[in-house]
Formats: sequence, structure tokens, C-alpha cells
Amino acid sequence: MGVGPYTVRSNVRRGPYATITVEGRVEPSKPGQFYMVRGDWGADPLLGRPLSILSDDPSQGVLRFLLKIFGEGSRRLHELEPGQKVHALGPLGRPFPRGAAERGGKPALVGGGVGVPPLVYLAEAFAREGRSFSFLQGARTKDDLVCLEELAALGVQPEVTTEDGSEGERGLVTAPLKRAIEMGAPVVYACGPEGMLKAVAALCRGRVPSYLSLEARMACGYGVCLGCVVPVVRDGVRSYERVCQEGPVFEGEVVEWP
Amino acid sequence: MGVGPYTVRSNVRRGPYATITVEGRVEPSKPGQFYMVRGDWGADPLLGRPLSILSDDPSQGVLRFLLKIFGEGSRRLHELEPGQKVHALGPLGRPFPRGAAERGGKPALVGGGVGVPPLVYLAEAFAREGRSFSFLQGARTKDDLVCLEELAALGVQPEVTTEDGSEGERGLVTAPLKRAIEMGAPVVYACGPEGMLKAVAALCRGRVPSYLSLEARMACGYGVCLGCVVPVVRDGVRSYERVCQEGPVFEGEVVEWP
Amino acid sequence: MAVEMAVTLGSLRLKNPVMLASGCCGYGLDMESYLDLNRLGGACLKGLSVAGSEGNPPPRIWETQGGMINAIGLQNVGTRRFIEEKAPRLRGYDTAFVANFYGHTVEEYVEAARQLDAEPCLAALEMNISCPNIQEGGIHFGTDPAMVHAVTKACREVMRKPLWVKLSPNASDVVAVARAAEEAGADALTCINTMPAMAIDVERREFRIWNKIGGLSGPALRPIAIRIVYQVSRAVKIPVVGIGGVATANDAIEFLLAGAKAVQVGTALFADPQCPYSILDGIEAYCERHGFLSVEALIGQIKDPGPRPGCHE
Amino acid sequence: MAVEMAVTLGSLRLKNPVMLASGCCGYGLDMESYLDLNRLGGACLKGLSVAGSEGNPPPRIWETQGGMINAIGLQNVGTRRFIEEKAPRLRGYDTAFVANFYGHTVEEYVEAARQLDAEPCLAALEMNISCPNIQEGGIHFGTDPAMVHAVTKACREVMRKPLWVKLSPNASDVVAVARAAEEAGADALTCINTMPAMAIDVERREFRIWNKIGGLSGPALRPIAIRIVYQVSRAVKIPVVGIGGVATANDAIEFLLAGAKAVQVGTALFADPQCPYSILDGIEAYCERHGFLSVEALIGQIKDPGPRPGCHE
Ligand SMILES: Cc1cc2nc3c(=O)[nH]c(=O)nc-3n(C[C@H](O)[C@H](O)[C@H](O)COP(=O)(O)OP(=O)(O)OC[C@H]3O[C@@H](n4cnc5c(N)ncnc54)[C@H](O)[C@@H]3O)c2cc1C
Ligand SMILES: Cc1cc2nc3c(=O)[nH]c(=O)nc-3n(C[C@H](O)[C@H](O)[C@H](O)COP(=O)(O)OP(=O)(O)OC[C@H]3O[C@@H](n4cnc5c(N)ncnc54)[C@H](O)[C@@H]3O)c2cc1C
Ligand SMILES: Cc1cc2nc3c(=O)[nH]c(=O)nc-3n(C[C@H](O)[C@H](O)[C@H](O)COP(=O)(O)O)c2cc1C
Ligand SMILES: Cc1cc2nc3c(=O)[nH]c(=O)nc-3n(C[C@H](O)[C@H](O)[C@H](O)COP(=O)(O)O)c2cc1C
Ligand code: FES
Ligand code: FES
Repeated sequence: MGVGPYTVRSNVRRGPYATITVEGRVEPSKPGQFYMVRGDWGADPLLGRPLSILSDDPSQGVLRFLLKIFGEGSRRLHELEPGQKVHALGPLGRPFPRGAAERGGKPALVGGGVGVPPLVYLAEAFAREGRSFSFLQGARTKDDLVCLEELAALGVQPEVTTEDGSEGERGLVTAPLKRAIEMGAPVVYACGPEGMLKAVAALCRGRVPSYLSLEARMACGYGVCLGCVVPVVRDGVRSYERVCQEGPVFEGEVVEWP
Repeated sequence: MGVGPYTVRSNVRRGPYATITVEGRVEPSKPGQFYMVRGDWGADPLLGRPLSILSDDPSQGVLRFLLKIFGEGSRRLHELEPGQKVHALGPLGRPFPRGAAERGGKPALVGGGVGVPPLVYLAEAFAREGRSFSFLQGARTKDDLVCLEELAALGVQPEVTTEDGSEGERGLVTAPLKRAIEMGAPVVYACGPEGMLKAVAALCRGRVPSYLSLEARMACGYGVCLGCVVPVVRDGVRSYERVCQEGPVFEGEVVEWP
Repeated sequence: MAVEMAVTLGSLRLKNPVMLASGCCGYGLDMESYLDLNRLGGACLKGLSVAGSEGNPPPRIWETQGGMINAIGLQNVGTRRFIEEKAPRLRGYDTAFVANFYGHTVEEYVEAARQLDAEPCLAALEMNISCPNIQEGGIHFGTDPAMVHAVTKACREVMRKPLWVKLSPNASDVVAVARAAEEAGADALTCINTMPAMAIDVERREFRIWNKIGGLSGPALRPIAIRIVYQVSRAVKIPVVGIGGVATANDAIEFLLAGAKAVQVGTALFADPQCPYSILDGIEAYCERHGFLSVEALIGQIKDPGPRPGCHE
Repeated sequence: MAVEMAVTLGSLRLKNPVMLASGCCGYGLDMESYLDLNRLGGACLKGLSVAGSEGNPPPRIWETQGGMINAIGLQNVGTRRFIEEKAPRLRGYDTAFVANFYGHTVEEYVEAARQLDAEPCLAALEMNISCPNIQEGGIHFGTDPAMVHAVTKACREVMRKPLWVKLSPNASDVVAVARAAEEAGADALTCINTMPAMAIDVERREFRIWNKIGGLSGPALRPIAIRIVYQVSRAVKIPVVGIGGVATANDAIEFLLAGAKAVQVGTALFADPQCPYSILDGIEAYCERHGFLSVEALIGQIKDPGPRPGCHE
């Protein structure tokens, strides 16, 4: 487990988005895992921010994140300059389970906004293994599409939906997902805004296993504070599970939505 | 009174020292005045840090400080990079009074450490006015001598004392000051560590007026918090006066030392 | 859409809900170079006592993470000199000046209240009860509902102007203290004063503050203040004024939603004496964005799910 | 020069003064990937009750300036399951595990104390009194000296292990609460628990925390905690354990100089689970630099000028 000082190698900003590359000692990770990331500043902000791994390279000691400005913490990370120090703790959490993908057919990867990075990482793994899959990205508008370069570099043609029709198909990502399921997708992997995940879970329920990467406010990221829980129902029993430890990836079937 | 956003133009570091130049709307100031300076960060550190004006140029909107790392606040200021925003409030406080310098003879300017910058500013004013003066700088060791370039640019040859003799005369700055007073200095201006100021005040008492720029912890810098007081005795009456408002320059005669 | 910014605290109308906090704006006059006081809802002046005080020896302040500690020792010129020397210069303003006052005995409080009540430039008096009661072995007035009741009642009886009581966060049951003040005739409650705190210079093994203990203020305190404003404003009928770590419009709106009718800005003035302007602009913009026609319409408008008896850890 | 790092709290010897705080290290086991628990003075485990608790619904946490608010709702597996499932895995360690426990009635406290007292892996029990007493209308135990006396005494009577009482900062007179716990037989006092606090999402006009009120922890709290450790350690004879915002060696030394015999690290673990190592190294280096042969020699060694009765503002 890396608990390390890292140095910003580059920070490429595009509007509220930033692709941040840091260098340091990097432990091997799997798609869906994340780091708790914090700048080298005072006690405000105090806590790290959970960021999914977009890609990493332990042999080169390199780690990449895609960040969107949300509040104060992400704004401060967005402003990091090359050479500055950051603290990052990870890789954390359970990755996307791969078992169901073995069954043949094209797994569907469904991402929206800052939920796209872990799916890009998953796509990279699938691509490396020579598996085919479909990649669906939904956004409100054209400017909110992310990681298009990374996907192009992997040779992935994402099926894009935008709510305003400014790019790709007009509408929600559930439309192409429905088609993908009908085409026999053996499993769905999704990460994105709550509304999207809820719709994906509803669509998949009873038809195809879905694995959803959830977001929750986190203090520690490694299981000790019990701050990040979500209600889940397993075998009829409801309990709180930690997004940072039992998740962030949960089976769509077990998640109890607010 | 400037309450402004400024931008760091340059930050030239030498060990724990940094010469920081910022740009923005700059109000005219006088030697001995200071600014409250804060980076554009969260609530930690919370307050500005008082920094003497080393030089400024209202027409160009430029302001310069010499900073030494002391604790966390100054460490953060030391790390500022060109292009970053800073908040600065000033010019604040009462400048060195010039009346006594009119009397003829060479005023003695005595500085140590981060007390040197306001005296460099004063020297610049004297030099511009074509007045002669002597400039004494005391330090523990060679590496703690500051503003040598600025002084050279003004054509000022400082008389240097170091406690370890690594540069200039070995000993304390009071030795050359004593000689300067004997040579008829009409007034002494001093800024530096408390021990130095106390010794200067003692040496000058009853012989020559001295004006000492004091340091104190400050919250506001503009007179409202009453946090920065020092005890002074005027006409036999003891009271607390604000270093930021009645000072930072006080007559050596009135200061009550701890 | 013009947002009505005025708020009413009992008989007192403030042109907007943003005031300066006591001890953080001197006697108002020192702010003149930075702020047009007439643009503010009002200003609470530095705490006054009948005898005045030279204050504590330095060091008086220390910065902490997200806050600061002060033990100024309530340095002030005394009510008499305030009225003679400072008040005349405040009379020309069109804003609500509130005199903050204190004593070490009930009699001292009453005498200060009586004198200040006669000063025309003052819109209200704010009673600081975070002081030791020297008749009761130095227990702080503000921690004990009975003492708060007594001192409030005694002052109320000699006054005509609105009497605000400024509560200390350092009470086991701040709601009981609030109710005691209300019952005794307080016209408004200011929540909150600073929290007793300490810091140590480990290299010298010395207290950072001459007085050893000082008051913690600033953003660090805000979550405590918001909680108290929420609890108190639901327990009393008189208006509550929120204070503690307000630096931005969002901070102020947090207090208003929690139930405060106005806010005071203290420590934040030190880093930026003009922050009240951006707070005011931000409140107005917020009201417009959320369709509130007036600030009054916003007060206490947190969506409240009712009792939540869970544990705090 | 080798610094003796061990400290003694009554009958209990800790190999060094740095412990993990309750609620911030789970049942100790979750820290294993980051810390060698055997290098620490000890670890206080997540608060336990006889019945266990599923905890509060989310959201449970919110970050504030210099601190955070939590209302986990004391989620725990219950004393029975702790003893059966967790404790066996703690038995192999050579460090002091302290079980933190709570109840909503005196009887619940006593039963938890009785069960945990029998568990061999535990070096001491720490009683969390920042909980509502449902028999007394929900008043928090920790704010009332009489209730603290009663619950401490009742637990002390059924136990053999050292009993630590963890004080709440939310008491008008924390020294009176401390004395009550001491008189009732507490073996040590942990100062302090979190301070009740609130935050509001102004855009949604909702509470940031499901429970509305949560506990403030982190550096923001430290000046309050230092003050309480100083006041309490001078008022009682039993050892005091300091807690609140410890993140660096300097922070820990502040507590030791103020009078704490050991410190606990809570919130700071979240940002850096390995900070206890640097705290330990820093304390050792400090002792060397200042010529202290042992940590014990440092405790309470602030240069104290005696009573300072000045006002806090
Ligand atoms: C497992 C996981 C992976 C994530 N991956 C990415 C990523 O790759 N890129 C990216 O841009 N964002 C990602 N996020 C979301 C990101 O963590 C939040 O946007 C960020 O924490 C917001 O912090 P803030 O200070 O800007 O916002 P504020 O609202 O000011 O934050 C206040 C507090 O709320 C928490 N918080 C607020 N929103 C969220 C949220 N949506 N999720 C979790 N915590 C939140 C913050 O951590 C902080 O403690 C991820 C979240 C999780 C849980
Ligand atoms: C009028 C005036 C002019 C100054 N000019 C300069 C200058 O030109 N260059 C320079 O490097 N320094 C100057 N100083 C000193 C500088 O302000 C302090 O070194 C700085 O505030 C230390 O902050 P810190 O956070 O690094 O230290 P910390 O000790 O961590 O600071 C904690 C608190 O103590 C205060 N503090 C600590 N030391 C001092 C001190 N010596 N004086 C005032 N406050 C202090 C800080 O402002 C802060 O509030 C000046 C001080 C004053 C009063
Ligand atoms: C330097 C200073 C002096 C203060 N003096 C007084 C005072 O004289 N009377 C009073 O009632 N409160 C006084 N206070 C408390 C503030 O009015 C306010 O209650 C507290 O600081 C919290 O608000 P803030 O976080 O906005 O500063 C003082 C606070 C500070 C920081
Ligand atoms: C997430 C969280 C959970 C906590 N749970 C408990 C608990 O179960 N029992 C308890 O006595 N204190 C609990 N605390 C309080 C801490 O032990 C500690 O007293 C407080 O957080 C102050 O210390 P810190 O600033 O180092 O965190 C909890 C604190 C946090 C942040
Ligand atoms: S973030 Fe702390 S347990 Fe998940
Ligand atoms: S620093 Fe506030 S009065 Fe001088």
C-alpha cells in the first residue's frame, strides 16, 4: 500500500477538468481502485479527495488522474503546478470484478463525467488482453465528454450520448446500453452520477449482472472511519457497507438507492 | 489604502530568504511602512503576515519584499510561484520620521536580518535626495547578511559586523554605531532583532534620538484588534500602544523592554 | 428583481443583515479607511466597562489552524471616555452601532448599561457575559443560567434601548442560558462568543498568550456556532444574531438558514477588511438565484427533517 | 542518548505515549496494512455497546475548515461479537488495546464494562460519556458531574481493569466533571471527545449530516483540547490522556507539556495513517534536543507563571 509523497509531473487543464500525472513509488493496481489525494498544504482542506486511477505504471512510478472541479478541494488540486508535492494513499478499494466478463460477449462499460476514468483504465486492461467490449459515455453536453484522447489512443470508439444532442446520440446513455444488453453483453460496468447509476441498475436488474462504482464522501478511504457507508441489502439483510472498503464497486442488485 | 489582489511577478530565493516582487495597484508609501501579506489559500494559515516594504513603485504597480522563513506562514510565502495570487493590505503603520535627519550630519541606519529591508528603503529615499548617511548591518554570520545587491545598486557601502567575524568587523553592530554617534550622527534609525534594538536604544539614550521599528504578532495590521501592543512610557505614563498603528516605528526613549 | 435586504430585530431595523463584530472593528472609526459603515447593517463596538481597562500584557494573540486565540484583556477607554471622545464622531452615521459592554459584578454591568443607554448614537447594547463574576469566585457569568438571568434582568430594568445578550459557547446547556436571558427580558441573543483555548510554544515551553487562556475565534469555530444558532433560535422567540467564523457569503447564509436574523463578522475582517462587501453581494445574489424576495424570507429556511437522536460519533 | 519513551498511567505501562484514538482506527485490525501496532503505545478501539449499532444513515461526515464533523452513530458490532470475532485477532499483539464503550443507561454501561473487563486482550476500558442518557430525558452524561459520578462508580465496581473516562469539551465546568470521575474511581481521564457542531449545504438548504448535529474533530479543536488538558491535569491526581487535533510531534508535545501523560491521534490518521511514526520520531528528537532523558520528564513541564485572571477577549 503506497502512502507516499508524490511530485506533480504535469497538469493539463481543459476548463474545469485536469489530467494530473504524478510520480513516486506506485504499487500495482486494478481498474476501479482509487487513491486519496491531498496537496501539501495546511489544515484546510484537511482530508484527501478520492480520485479513481485513470492509468498507472508502477515500473515507471507514474500515476494519472482525471479531475473535475467540484468544490474547494478539487479546485485546489486543479491548481497544482508541476514540481509541487502531493500526498496520495492507495491503491484503495475493490476493483471491478472480472469473472462475469469471461463468459463471452462484449461487456458494456458505461461512464459519465468523472466516472469515466476508471472505465478507461478497465478498457485499457481489456484492450491489452485483446477482449472486445463496448464503451458508452453519456454527458449533458459535448464539453463534458472526457478522456476522448485516452480512448482514441486505446483504439476505442466510444458510443456517445449527450442530453442536448451536441455530440453523438441525443438522450441518455441508457438507450445504447439497452441495445448493448439486447446484443448480449454478459456484464455491465458503470461509474458516473447517481442518476445514471440508478438507471443502469434498474435496466440491468434481472437481466445482466451490473457492477457500479459508487461515490461517497470519505474521510480515510481505507476503512477505519465508517464515514463513507451506503445501505446495501444482501440476502434480505440490510446493512451499511463502506464504499472505500467493500466498494467502491458494488453489484447493482445490492445497492439500496436513496 | 490598497486592499488588493496582487500577482507574484518573481520570487528569487536564497536559502531561507526570498525577494518577492508582486504586481497590482500600489499606493504611495514611505520607508518603515509595511503590508499584511497572505497567499490565496484556505483558512490555514488564516492571517496575513506583516512584511516591510523593501521598495515599491506605484507608477508601475510594483511592490517588493524581503522574506525570511520563520514558521509556517513565512514558509508558505517563500514557496509562492510567479503567477500565483497574493492578498496584500497596505501600506500600513507610521514611517520613520525624517525631521531629526534634517539637522545635518550623517544619520545612522542600523539593520539586522529582516530588519534590513525598511532601512534599504530609507537609504534609497536618502540617496534620491542626495543626503549622506551611514548604513550599518549586523548579522550572526556572513550568510545572514541581506540586501547587499540592493545596497550596491544604491551605491551604498554598508559597514558590516558579524558575530563570528565571517565578514566585515567581528562583533556587534553597536561598535560601529558607537563610532557613528561619536562622529555626530544626528539620529539613529534601527530595525532588527529585539536584542539589537534594545542595545541600540541603550546606546542612544540621552545622546541622540533613535527610531526603532518594532516587531509584534499582528492579526489585523490596521489597528482594530489590539493584538499587537507594546508597553510604552510617555511623560511618565505607561500604556499599551499598537505596533501597527502608533508604530511600527517608536522613539527608543519610550519603549519599555521586556 | 430587487432583494429586500433589511432585517428587523424586534424594534430595531437593520438595513441589511451584515454587522461587524465586537472587538474586531475598534470603535468603528478605525474601519473608515476600508469600509463605508453606512453600507453595513451595523457594527458592534469594542467591549466597554465603566472603569475601562488597559488590557492584558502582550502577547495577546496567537494563530491556530483555521482560527486564532486572543486575550486582549478587553482593553477599552471606559464608558465615560467612549461617550465623550468616540461617540460624537459616530453620530453622523446612518447605521446601527451597538455598544458591547461588560462588568465583573452585576453592579458594574448595570452602571455600564445605564451610561451607554443614554448615548444617542447607539441603536442597542450587547452584553458580553463571558467574563468572570468576581463576586461568585470567578465563575463566568455566561455558563450559569441563574447568573445570566440576574444580570440580564438588572440591566434590562435600567435601559430603554434593545438589550442583546451575547452567549458563550462554553456552557453545558446553551439553550438553558438562552432561555434564561429571554425570560429576563433580553431583546436578542448574539451567538456566539469565543471558546476558551490555549496554545503552547514547545521550543520555549511557554504559553503563547500572556493570559495562558484566550478565546478561539475564526472559521474553526463556525460549525460550533452554527449548531448553537440552530439550537437557540428554535428554543426562543427573540431574534438570534449569528457570529463565529463568517468570512464569505456562504458562511453568512449558513447562519441565516440555521435561524439567525443577522450575522456579525469578526476575525475575517483581519485578513480582509472589505469582506463585508462581498458577503453582502453574495447574499443578494443567492436570494436572487433561489427566488427569495427578501433576506427575511430566508431566515431559518433549512429543510428540517425533525428530531435526529443519533450519537455524535 | 537513548530517550526512555515509556509512560506509566497508574498500573498501566505504555511503551510510548502515542496511541490511536477511538473511532479512527476501527478495531485496530484495519490499520495493519499501514502501521505496526506493536510500535505504538496503544490503540483505543471503536466505541462498543452491548447491543451494537448499525450506525446512522449517510451522510455521516463533513469537512470543515481545519476540522471535520462526524455522526457515525457509533456503528459497532456489539461487545459479544467483538469478543468473539475481533478480540482473538488482537491477542497476539504487544501493545495496549483499550476498548471504548458506551451506553444509553447506566445499566447498559455497566453491562458493557462487565463483558469487556473479562477480555484478556484489553489493557484498559475507556468510557465514552458523550452520549444521551435516555433515562434522564436525553441529557448527555458527560455534561453533568453527578451523572458522570454515578456511571463511573457503577462501572468501576464491576471491573478490574483500569477505567478511563473520556470527557466531553461541551461542559460549562469540565474540571467539575473531571473531579467527579476521579472521585468515583476513574483511573485516568481522556480529554477530549468531539464538540457538537453543524454544517449546512446552502445550495440545497439541507443539513450536511443526516443526524444534523455531529462531533467536530481535528486541528480546529486542538486549542480547546490543550486548554482542557491543562485545566484538568492540574485539578486531578489521576493521569490525563490528551486528544484533539494531534497530527505532528509538536502537537503531541503541546499536550504533554500541558500535562497529558499520553496522546491519542484521531482525525490525522485519515489524511496520513503513518503519522504516528513521525510523531514518535519527533518526540524522541525533541527530548534529545532539550535534554529530557525520558518522556515522563517532559510531562506538565510548561513554564507556568501562575494565575492569570485576565479576560479572554
Ligand atoms: C471512489 C471515488 C472515486 C472518485 N474518482 C474521481 C475522479 O477520478 N475524478 C474526479 O474528479 N472526481 C472523482 N471522485 C469525486 C471526488 O472525490 C469529489 O468530486 C471531490 O471529493 C469533491 O471534493 P471538493 O472539495 O471539490 O468538494 P466539496 O463539496 O467542497 O467537498 C467537501 C467534502 O465532500 C466530499 N465530496 C464532495 N463530493 C463528493 C463526491 N462526489 N464523492 C466523494 N466525496 C465527495 C469531499 O471529499 C469533501 O470531504 C471520486 C469519488 C469517489 C468516492
Ligand atoms: C512591522 C513588521 C515588519 C516585518 N517585516 C518583515 C520583513 O520585511 N521580512 C520578514 O521576513 N519578516 C518581517 N517581519 C516578521 C514577519 O512578519 C514574521 O517573521 C512572520 O510573521 C512569521 O510568521 P510565520 O507564520 O512564519 O511564523 P509563526 O511563528 O509560525 O507565526 C505564528 C504567528 O506569529 C506571528 N509572528 C511570529 N513571529 C513574528 C515576528 N517576528 N513578527 C511579527 N509576527 C510574528 C505570525 O504573524 C503569526 O501570526 C515583520 C514583522 C513586523 C511586525
Ligand atoms: C481580537 C478579538 C477581540 C474581541 N473582543 C470582544 C469584545 O470586546 N467583546 C465581545 O463580546 N466579543 C469580543 N470578541 C469576540 C467576537 O466578537 C466574536 O464573538 C468571536 O470572535 C467569534 O466570531 P469570529 O469568528 O467572526 O471572530 C473578540 C474577538 C477577537 C478575535
Ligand atoms: C469518525 C470518528 C469516529 C469517532 N468515534 C468515536 C467513538 O466511537 N468513541 C469515542 O469515544 N470517540 C470517538 N471519536 C472521537 C475521537 O476519538 C476523538 O476524541 C476526537 O475525534 C478528537 O480527536 P482528533 O481531533 O484527533 O480526531 C470519533 C471521531 C471521529 C472523527
Ligand atoms: S472513508 Fe473511512 S471508512 Fe470509508
Ligand atoms: S495588529 Fe490589530 S491592532 Fe495592531
